[in-house]
Amino acid sequence: MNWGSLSAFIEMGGYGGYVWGSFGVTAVCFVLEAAAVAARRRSLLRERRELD
Amino acid sequence: MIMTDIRWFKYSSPQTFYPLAGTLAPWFSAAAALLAIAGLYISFFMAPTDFQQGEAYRIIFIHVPAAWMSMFLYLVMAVWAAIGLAWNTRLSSMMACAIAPTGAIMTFIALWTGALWGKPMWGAWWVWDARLTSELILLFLYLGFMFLHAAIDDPRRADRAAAVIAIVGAINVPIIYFSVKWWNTLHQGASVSLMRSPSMAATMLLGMLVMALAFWMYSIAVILMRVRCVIIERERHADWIKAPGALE
Amino acid sequence: MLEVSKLECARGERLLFRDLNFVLEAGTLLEVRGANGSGKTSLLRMLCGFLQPAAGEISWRGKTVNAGNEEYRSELAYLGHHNALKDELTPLENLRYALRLSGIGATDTRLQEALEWAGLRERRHQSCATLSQGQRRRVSLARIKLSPSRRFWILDEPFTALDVAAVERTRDLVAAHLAGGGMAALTTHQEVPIPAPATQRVELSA
Amino acid sequence: MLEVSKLECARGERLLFRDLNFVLEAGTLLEVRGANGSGKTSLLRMLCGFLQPAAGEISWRGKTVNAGNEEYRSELAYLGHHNALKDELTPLENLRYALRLSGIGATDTRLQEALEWAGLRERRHQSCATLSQGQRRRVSLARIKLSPSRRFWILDEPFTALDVAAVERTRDLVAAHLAGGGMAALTTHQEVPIPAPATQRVELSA
Amino acid sequence: MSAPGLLDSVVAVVARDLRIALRRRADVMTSLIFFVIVVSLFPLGVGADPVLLRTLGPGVVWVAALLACMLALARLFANDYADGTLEQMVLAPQPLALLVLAKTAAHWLTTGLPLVIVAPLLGVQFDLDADALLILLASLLLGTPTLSLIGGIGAALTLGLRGGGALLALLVLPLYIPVLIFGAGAVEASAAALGAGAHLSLLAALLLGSLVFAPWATALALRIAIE
Amino acid sequence: MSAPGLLDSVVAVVARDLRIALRRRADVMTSLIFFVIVVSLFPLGVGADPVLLRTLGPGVVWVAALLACMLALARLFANDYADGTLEQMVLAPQPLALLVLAKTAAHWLTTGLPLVIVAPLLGVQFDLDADALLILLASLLLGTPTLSLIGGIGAALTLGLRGGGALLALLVLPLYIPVLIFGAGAVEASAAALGAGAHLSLLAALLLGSLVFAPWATALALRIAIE
Ligand code: HEM
Ligand SMILES: Nc1ncnc2c1ncn2[C@@H]1O[C@H](COP(=O)(O)OP(=O)(O)OP(=O)(O)O)[C@@H](O)[C@H]1O
Ligand SMILES: Nc1ncnc2c1ncn2[C@@H]1O[C@H](COP(=O)(O)OP(=O)(O)OP(=O)(O)O)[C@@H](O)[C@H]1O
Ligand SMILES: [Mg+2]
Ligand SMILES: [Mg+2]
Repeated sequence: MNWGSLSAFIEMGGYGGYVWGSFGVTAVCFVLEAAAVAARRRSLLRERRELD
Repeated sequence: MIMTDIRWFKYSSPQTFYPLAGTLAPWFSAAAALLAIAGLYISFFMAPTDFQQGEAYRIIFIHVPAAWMSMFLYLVMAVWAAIGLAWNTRLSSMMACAIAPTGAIMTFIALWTGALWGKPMWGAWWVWDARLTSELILLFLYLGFMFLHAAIDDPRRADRAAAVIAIVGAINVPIIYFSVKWWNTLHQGASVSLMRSPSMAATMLLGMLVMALAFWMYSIAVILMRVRCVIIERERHADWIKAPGALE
Repeated sequence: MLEVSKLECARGERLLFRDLNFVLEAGTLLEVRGANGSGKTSLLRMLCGFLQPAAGEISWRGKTVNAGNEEYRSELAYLGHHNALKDELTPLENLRYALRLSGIGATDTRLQEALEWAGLRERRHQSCATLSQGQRRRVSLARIKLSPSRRFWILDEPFTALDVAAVERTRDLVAAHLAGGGMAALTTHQEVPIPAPATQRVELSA
Repeated sequence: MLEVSKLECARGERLLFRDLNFVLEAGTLLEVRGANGSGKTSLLRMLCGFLQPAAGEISWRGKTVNAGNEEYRSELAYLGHHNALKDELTPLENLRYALRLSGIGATDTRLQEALEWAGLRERRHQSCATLSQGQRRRVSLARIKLSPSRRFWILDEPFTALDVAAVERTRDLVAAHLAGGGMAALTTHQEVPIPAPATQRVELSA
Repeated sequence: MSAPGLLDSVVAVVARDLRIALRRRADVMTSLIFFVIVVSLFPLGVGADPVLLRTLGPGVVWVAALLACMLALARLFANDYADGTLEQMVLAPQPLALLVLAKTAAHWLTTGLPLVIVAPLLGVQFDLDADALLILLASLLLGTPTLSLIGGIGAALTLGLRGGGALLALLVLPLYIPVLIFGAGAVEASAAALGAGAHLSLLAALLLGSLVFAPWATALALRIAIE
Repeated sequence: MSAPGLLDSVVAVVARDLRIALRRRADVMTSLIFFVIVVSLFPLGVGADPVLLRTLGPGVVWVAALLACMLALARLFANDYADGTLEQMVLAPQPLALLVLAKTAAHWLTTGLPLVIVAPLLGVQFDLDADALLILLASLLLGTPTLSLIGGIGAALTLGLRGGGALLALLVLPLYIPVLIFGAGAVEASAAALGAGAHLSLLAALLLGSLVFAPWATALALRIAIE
């Protein structure tokens, strides 16, 4: 265990902005990408239902 | 994807691949989630602090997998596109189409995390070194593929045109890499070297590998999901897709 | 000579025609008819090899028509919606280069004759950009006239923009080609009966 | 209403016509005839004000036709060799923007009706780039159809690329406009007799 | 023509052009990416020395913005000319200069504005500091509309000339030079702690001048082009 | 098809394109003048410090040459495509890749070669010495044909796409980077007394590679474009 406290974990030894900026943006990218694909699928299915 | 018997042909039709992708995607998603949790645990709680870089080096656990994926996905995309061009197989072109956005995102992540790493390490968000420059150009190649595809209305024609640029790009990536490397070393020495103690190398490598696997699984899952969308869009008027329940 | 079997054409998501079959022999005129948007141009472009059939086959002397079939291309003359003229060049130069490009030799006298036929003798040194719609079409037709060695003529709406006299001359040109054992595929919306040893009609209805 | 006097047209170094005089009143059809290159398109473009006459004058309600004459332009509808369609937009959008641009109001229902008239109801959401030659011409004609408030229609070869049914519909459209007191100037090489309260013919011979 | 009809026509022109741009989103993006690529080419051409690059930064970004604007100009009227919509625009009862202004506005929104927005990101690649980035942003915001307006004249003049692209460059680039000088100058002045105010107000003056003058000249050129 | 017929077709293509270029001399000139203006703009953007300019010289000349080549690319097939001559070329019994090579050659003669010829003049503006100028000339002579060849692929792929100019840039510029690096690198290496031999032979290798590969890819792209 590397971290004494939550704040130490968040601070990352002074590099918090960089580390969380990286991990955060990566997570956001993945979530957005997955959401975009899901939305695309939903709209296709909706279009399909309207066709029927 | 290596299947030597006739089933290979069977799954190369969108109609049979569609349900297969639907079955596989959840498994890959679950694997991605599990591996990501494990990888994050290793990255933050097992790997010790680097004595030179402090905590900033933890960026490596996403930077390197993203960089690997970005290059590997380009290659896979180019191969699918080439197969589509040569044998006129619909599914392979659809695969290429589905891979491109994920590849571009991986490239973006590699660039972004690299920049966030570079600021504390080198004091600059960006330097013009071989690896960085060729990664940037890789992003342009991905965008070129996607925009060319988007600019052509007829999907079959778009597939074939985009395949040409994917192949040409694939040939050029190594050329670009070596040219930039050579160019750079003529000006200045390599400014990056990650110092690390041998004891931490093992955990670090493990963390990187687990995270890389997680990225792999994620990519496969999202690509399978996307290719399902592409199949629906392209095969909209095919009989099989109009059948009730075909889209499940 | 030209065999078309089970031809199917899809543009975008629309099926234009399917299961089209015909055979063209020497002296046959193929008249493609149909309303606007029924796929006439698409069919002719398939015959040229520009467009991939969605299904079915086109073969010439038993060999499939595709990018590799250079023999077929050397027996083909095509007039499309576009006139294939360079605005910067004069009618004379345009004809000369077009024929050399497709490997048809023609002396300057023959070029002049063809332009005379097209009623453009006076304009042969004027740049094509300044010609009227109909005059431009005539230059293109002069190119076709100079390609009698090409067995198979593919003409997409050859009569557009032509005045009455020019339409008649063009009709006679095609008739003569057919009488000499040539073949032609042609679309038009105008009623211009072309005498031919044999005529085959394809009606497209989208 | 439209008075043309002593009109002279020169393109390059060639004099196409000179001393052309005519007057158009409500209900009159102007039929411009002539061989290819005789100057029909040039005459119509002069009537639009695009081209400066080499000599002579064109006036509308007593005022000279030129760049400053906005009143004239607000009574004009023009169909040229080009269809004035944006490839990226659908027929419906093209019509909508074209009419708003020229200040003609039209409800969506009226737009739909016009497309129905053009036989393009099914294609109203397909981008214009994918339409056939004749279909594109029809969209343009639908725009003219929606401009009955424009007194003077200038139509350069409206029938090109149209199939027989569409030619008839277009003829009826022009006839109705004339019967309603409109005016039209028209060129064509096809023999399409248009019933009109009064017809004026201009024969050009270069 | 009544005032509402006039406004409606202008709105219709802007709306149509924006919709076309939206439909060809790749178009808008590509002009942006061209900008990014050209900026990135320079370090590859001149070497990667960070100190050198810092001095070059503003100049390179401005030159690239200028080239990107110029490239996009070809699209301003060329398509309208080729497909005949330009003739319809000239025939519209509204004053042509006003419609031209509407088209130029739409053009700037789809090509100039995106450049302005990404420029700071590129400035970072050249290691510019926050102040310099801000001035860069301001100078581009004032300068790029001028580029679109002036460029319109050149675009109209070269209509219908085959290979007009290069001719366009020739006509337009000399007119762009003042914008370039004041634009890049503003950033350099602020870097040298001289204050960019004077440069920026000159840019604003250029913008005002071209707003008044350019649409009128462009309209004239368009009338000549369709003759 | 007999060999003489084949040669005649190739000659006809080259002769026709040269004649068109001759008739539109302004075109050829403008791509050249674009080159000159961009190179001259640069000092305006970055300031006139002579030492700085000397280091920048080769890079700027090369970047400008690359942009000029790229701008001219749009002309390579676009007109042929629009007026239907391209279809006739595809229909010709000769191998399409060969005709493409002929067109590319004509294009280089009318756009690349003039650049190469004036480049030394511009180098002088940047105070390059005689040796460096010579290497600059050699590198451009070896590099610009590669630009035309590779560019042809992009030009063919973007045919008929609205707003193709920027898309073309996006596709082609990344592929140009090795040429730029070796080209500018050659001059810099010779300035640093390192010898430009290696760079020049790499440029030659790129040229050979693209001579073999590019016409074939371009022909493929053209067939796709006219579909
Ligand atoms: C925007 C900036 C950056 C980009 C685009 C970038 C790109 C890349 C790429 C493409 C790779 C994979 C190369 C390979 O596997 O051979 C990579 C790996 C790596 N990068 Fe970065 N990088 C950036 C910044 C940084 C920084 C600032 C550091 C550290 C100070 C760094 C450290 C590493 C390390 C340690 C590897 C793994 C090397 C290996 O496994 O061989 N990177 N990066
Ligand atoms: N710059 C020029 N120099 C010489 N002649 C020119 C020039 N521009 C146009 N012409 C001539 O002017 C005439 C153009 O006429 P126009 O386009 O009005 O013909 P048209 O009657 O509409 O013909 P069509 O029936 O073919 O459409 C042509 O004969 C053309 O050769
Ligand atoms: N991408 C596409 N998506 C949908 N439909 C398309 C697409 N491309 C072409 N089409 C349709 O295909 C048909 C094209 O047919 P083609 O141009 O061959 O018609 P044609 O018979 O030559 O008509 P015309 O008499 O008007 O010249 C049109 O109906 C058009 O709407
Ligand atoms: Mg047709
Ligand atoms: Mg005419």
